[in-house]
Amino acid sequence: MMSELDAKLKKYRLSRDEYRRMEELLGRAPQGVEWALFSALWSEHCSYKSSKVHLRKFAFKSPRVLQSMGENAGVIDLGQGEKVAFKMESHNHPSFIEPYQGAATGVGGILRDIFTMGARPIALANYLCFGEPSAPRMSALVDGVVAGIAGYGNCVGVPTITGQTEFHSSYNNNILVNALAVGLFAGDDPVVTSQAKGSGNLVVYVGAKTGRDGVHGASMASESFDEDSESKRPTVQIGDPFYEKLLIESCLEVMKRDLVVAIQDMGAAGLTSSSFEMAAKGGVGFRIHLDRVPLRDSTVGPEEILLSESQERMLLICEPSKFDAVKEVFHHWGLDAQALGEVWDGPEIELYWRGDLICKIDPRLLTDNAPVYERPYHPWTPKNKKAKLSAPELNLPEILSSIEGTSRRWIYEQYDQRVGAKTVRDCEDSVAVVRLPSGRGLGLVLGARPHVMRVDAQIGGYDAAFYPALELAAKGFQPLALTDCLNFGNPEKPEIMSEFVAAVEALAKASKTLDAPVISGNVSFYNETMGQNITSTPATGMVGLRDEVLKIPRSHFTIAGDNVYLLRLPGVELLGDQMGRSQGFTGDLDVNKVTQFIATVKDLALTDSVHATRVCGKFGLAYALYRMCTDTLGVNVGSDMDWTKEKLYEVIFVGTDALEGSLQKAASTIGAECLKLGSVQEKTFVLGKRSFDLAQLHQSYRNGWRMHFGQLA
Amino acid sequence: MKAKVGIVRFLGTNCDRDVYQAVADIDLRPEWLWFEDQFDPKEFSGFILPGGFSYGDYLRCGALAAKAPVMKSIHEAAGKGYPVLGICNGFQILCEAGLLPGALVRNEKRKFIDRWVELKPETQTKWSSKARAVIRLPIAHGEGRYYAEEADLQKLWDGDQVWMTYRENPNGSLQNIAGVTNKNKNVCGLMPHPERAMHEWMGGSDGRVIMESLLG
Amino acid sequence: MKIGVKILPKNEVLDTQGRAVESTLKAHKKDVYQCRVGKYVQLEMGDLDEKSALSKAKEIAEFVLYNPLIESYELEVIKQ
Amino acid sequence: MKIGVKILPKNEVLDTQGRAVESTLKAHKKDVYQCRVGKYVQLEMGDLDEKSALSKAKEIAEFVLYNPLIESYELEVIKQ
Ligand SMILES: Nc1ncnc2c1ncn2[C@@H]1O[C@H](COP(=O)(O)OP(=O)(O)O)[C@@H](O)[C@H]1O
Ligand SMILES: [Mg+2]
Repeated sequence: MMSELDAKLKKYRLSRDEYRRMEELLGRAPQGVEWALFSALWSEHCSYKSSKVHLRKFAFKSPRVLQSMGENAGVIDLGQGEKVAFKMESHNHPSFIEPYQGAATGVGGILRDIFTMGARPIALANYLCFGEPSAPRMSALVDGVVAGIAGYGNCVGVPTITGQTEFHSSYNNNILVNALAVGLFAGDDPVVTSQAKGSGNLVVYVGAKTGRDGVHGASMASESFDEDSESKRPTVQIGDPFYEKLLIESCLEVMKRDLVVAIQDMGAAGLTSSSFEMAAKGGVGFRIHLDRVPLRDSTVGPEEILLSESQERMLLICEPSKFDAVKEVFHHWGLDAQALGEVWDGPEIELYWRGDLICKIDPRLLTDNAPVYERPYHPWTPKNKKAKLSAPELNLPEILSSIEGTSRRWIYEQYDQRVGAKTVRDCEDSVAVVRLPSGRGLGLVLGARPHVMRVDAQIGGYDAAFYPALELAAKGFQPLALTDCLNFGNPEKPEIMSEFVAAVEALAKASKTLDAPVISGNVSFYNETMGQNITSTPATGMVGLRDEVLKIPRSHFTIAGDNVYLLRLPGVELLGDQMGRSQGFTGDLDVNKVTQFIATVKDLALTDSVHATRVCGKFGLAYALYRMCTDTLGVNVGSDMDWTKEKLYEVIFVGTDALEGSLQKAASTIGAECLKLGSVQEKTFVLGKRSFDLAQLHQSYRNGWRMHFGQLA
Repeated sequence: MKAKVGIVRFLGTNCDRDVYQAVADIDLRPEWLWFEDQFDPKEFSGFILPGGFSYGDYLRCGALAAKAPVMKSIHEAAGKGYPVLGICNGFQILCEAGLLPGALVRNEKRKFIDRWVELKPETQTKWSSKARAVIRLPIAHGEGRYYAEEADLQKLWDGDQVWMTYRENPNGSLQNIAGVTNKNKNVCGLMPHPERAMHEWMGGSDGRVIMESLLG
Repeated sequence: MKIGVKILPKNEVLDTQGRAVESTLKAHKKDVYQCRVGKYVQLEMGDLDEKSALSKAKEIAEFVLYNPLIESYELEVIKQ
Repeated sequence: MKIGVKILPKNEVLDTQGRAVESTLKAHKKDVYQCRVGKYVQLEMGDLDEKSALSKAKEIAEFVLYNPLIESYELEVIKQ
């Protein structure tokens, strides 16, 4: 008897405590499809049960925020009648199993989160962490993931304008694929939510037919990989970007014409999560006839219908009088709309199968009453803080051809970066920019640097907000808001949970001092394979705003003879473990000082005398200077410097003589250092006493990828 | 009254809005043409088939779109000498529909390529009355490698039907061909995207050379 | 009645995929003389006899499935 | 000896291309019950007997030609 229960709990990935809670809430034992419902909605993936108590720390009020956590995506007001929605989401496990489809459906999913709000998707970005190039399957994973992102994004017609790609052995058996999408509301486009309302309104299914795809996907994503993950594989979900394009156009049209009351995509846990969340948010009930769900395969049963993660499907609520108009819009775009049932006062959801009521349950039991865990953790104590760091030898060609340092062109050349005709700065630049209808620029940068996270999870958490904010500031953008995708290992292990809490609290504090709220996000736990956890990776995406787009400083040298300056904030010095170096940091990070530094950099970047800027990052100053070189222009730096350590934070400014005065003045006001490094010169790369052949450096940087991934290039 | 320019939308076309905007930017009147409809060419001064994955590029790029009802009217307009331009996927559709010679097949390196390229206009057409010696435009395609049988290629050159060539071949196109035209030079196909190069902030404005040819 | 349509690129200039497979196979010492990569389309025609199924499939293939400039095709009857 | 490898998306897996081709055929009144679109690979194996050619083709198919998560394949001997 007991073992039968245990078998059931195992199948549905629920714990004994959770079972007791189910019994308590229901006042009886769960039965029939209820098991599947609890399994899906109480999974870590859907319920955020291990992270919820900490995610609350992100909350603070900002008048700019129109929608925040809890909706499909956050929305901020940009003024002048413009609003943007954005969000980032992980698709790590599916991408490891089937890299092309896993990455492609990750892009499809995040786009649906955006247009379901009523925003037209205008940009995509992706944050990728791979293992060492020599690790098993790695080159096929890289190839498949990039092709999948390209295949979906290019076809659906949303440009991929920036990204970040990291490599480290901790991702050898658990890669990260995080996709971010930005959507624009122009003019009087309404912001539509997923809150169901109105007894008698119809519950309508639109988009692709349902198959067995990804059944139990949500609870799978909430589990560590082990050796028999292989045999638990559900049917692989296939993404169809062509279908998604039709969905985008038709959904935006019904929202714009005010034909729908609420709408939500069927993401993880498919019809279950969309219907239960929509009903719970609206405090209403639904009557749903599962046999009315359009099927790809007539043998799919009610439980599978509830859990299927077939792609490109949406659920919407509309008034009966508008249903014909809704159907007509979808039909115009080659799609079908099918009424599944209706809204009633509830509060229960009633599920019918061929006329029989098979389940009647209050949706809030599954959503609002999901378990919440305070997983054990320790207060943060730095492990890698040193009294002094010794600078490693500068071996620039080696750095440039290393997998960490080499060019990412092979990746982003496969992405359409310009469809939509709004792209001002593309993947080549450190800040991507799209032009808004008002003529202003919207900047987008990804953050979180795994090598900093490995040094210290707290500094890494601060950095996940400060680094992208500084990159935006260096191009004259005001940082506005953040989204995040918190990729961590097994939260049941206190050392992982401690890193999680440290990073989240640091990120929350940085976001608060920057006045750039976290408005949406996603948590991906259990990135653990056979006992090995990934580097804790709180990926972020940050948007910023600028008044015009013609004078944005370049990221490379533009004119021979320009002066090259360094603006540096004293504080933390850091060495990452890239290329086998030992890691550590010195100093303390003063959140207020960094915020002030960022504000100052932004003001400076707006002055006409600035031609180019770059934030120094991985590998320190020498690498950053190299990255500013073009085929013809390099730099001559007069004296020897600390070339290899990273400083949090420093920015290279390039411009005319007039720049020097303003830099000096700003530096002394905020207690920063301003150094004149040298000047831009043709075909030169001189760092103090060393002189490099620029053409050879370019070769190292450009051929590095092929060295590591010969068969791909 | 401004002249109307017909912009053809198939299911899945994704550069439609960009071309619409580009036409509006040069102060002409863009008008949608839906793939299921037919139209009277007399009301228009020209037609554009935008780029971007009609029918997901499934089966063969442009193959499914080439069969759509709207193509009957495009055939008619082409026959009557109206300017017809196919950009990227639009070029593929015109080839599949038999309005332009040749075919566009998978890039030599089998990957999608997004990059700015330099083009050399080889002849004047209805779509390049003001063309310069070299123009810079972005490409974004996975199947943009121009192919025709050798004898047909020779005929193209002899008949002055090679419209644009790449200065540096990005995709393995035979004889660097980036765009071709029909015998009458009113129907043109081009792999690069002029609508993505209409303003300095886009990184260049050479696309105007092509769009503005509609102004006569 | 099911009909299979086998479509192959006409000449080797066009078959970049085939060439790529060839060189992967070579790198792994699984050489073949030649590899050509094309498309396979399976049409489920319902209750037709073999002859009408083939003729309808031919019509469909020539209507849209292959491009005579760059491809050739062959039909086959699929026995269950 | 030539071997053909016919690769199709598995039955339970969504076939995006097949779906689009099906609806185009329908729009042109050339309906079929179902259309699946996959790949066709022709391997020219040289001087092997049928049995060894098939077994080598099988090895190649499983090594690089098809993705077992989403596709199934079948071999055929091609008679000249
Ligand atoms: N996965 C990716 N997708 C798109 N662009 C990417 C991706 N990874 C890296 N890039 C682009 O490559 C460029 C170089 O990346 P990186 O080495 O991180 O330098 P940077 O310091 O400029 O960000 C960046 O401009 C980034 O936008
Ligand atoms: Mg970066």
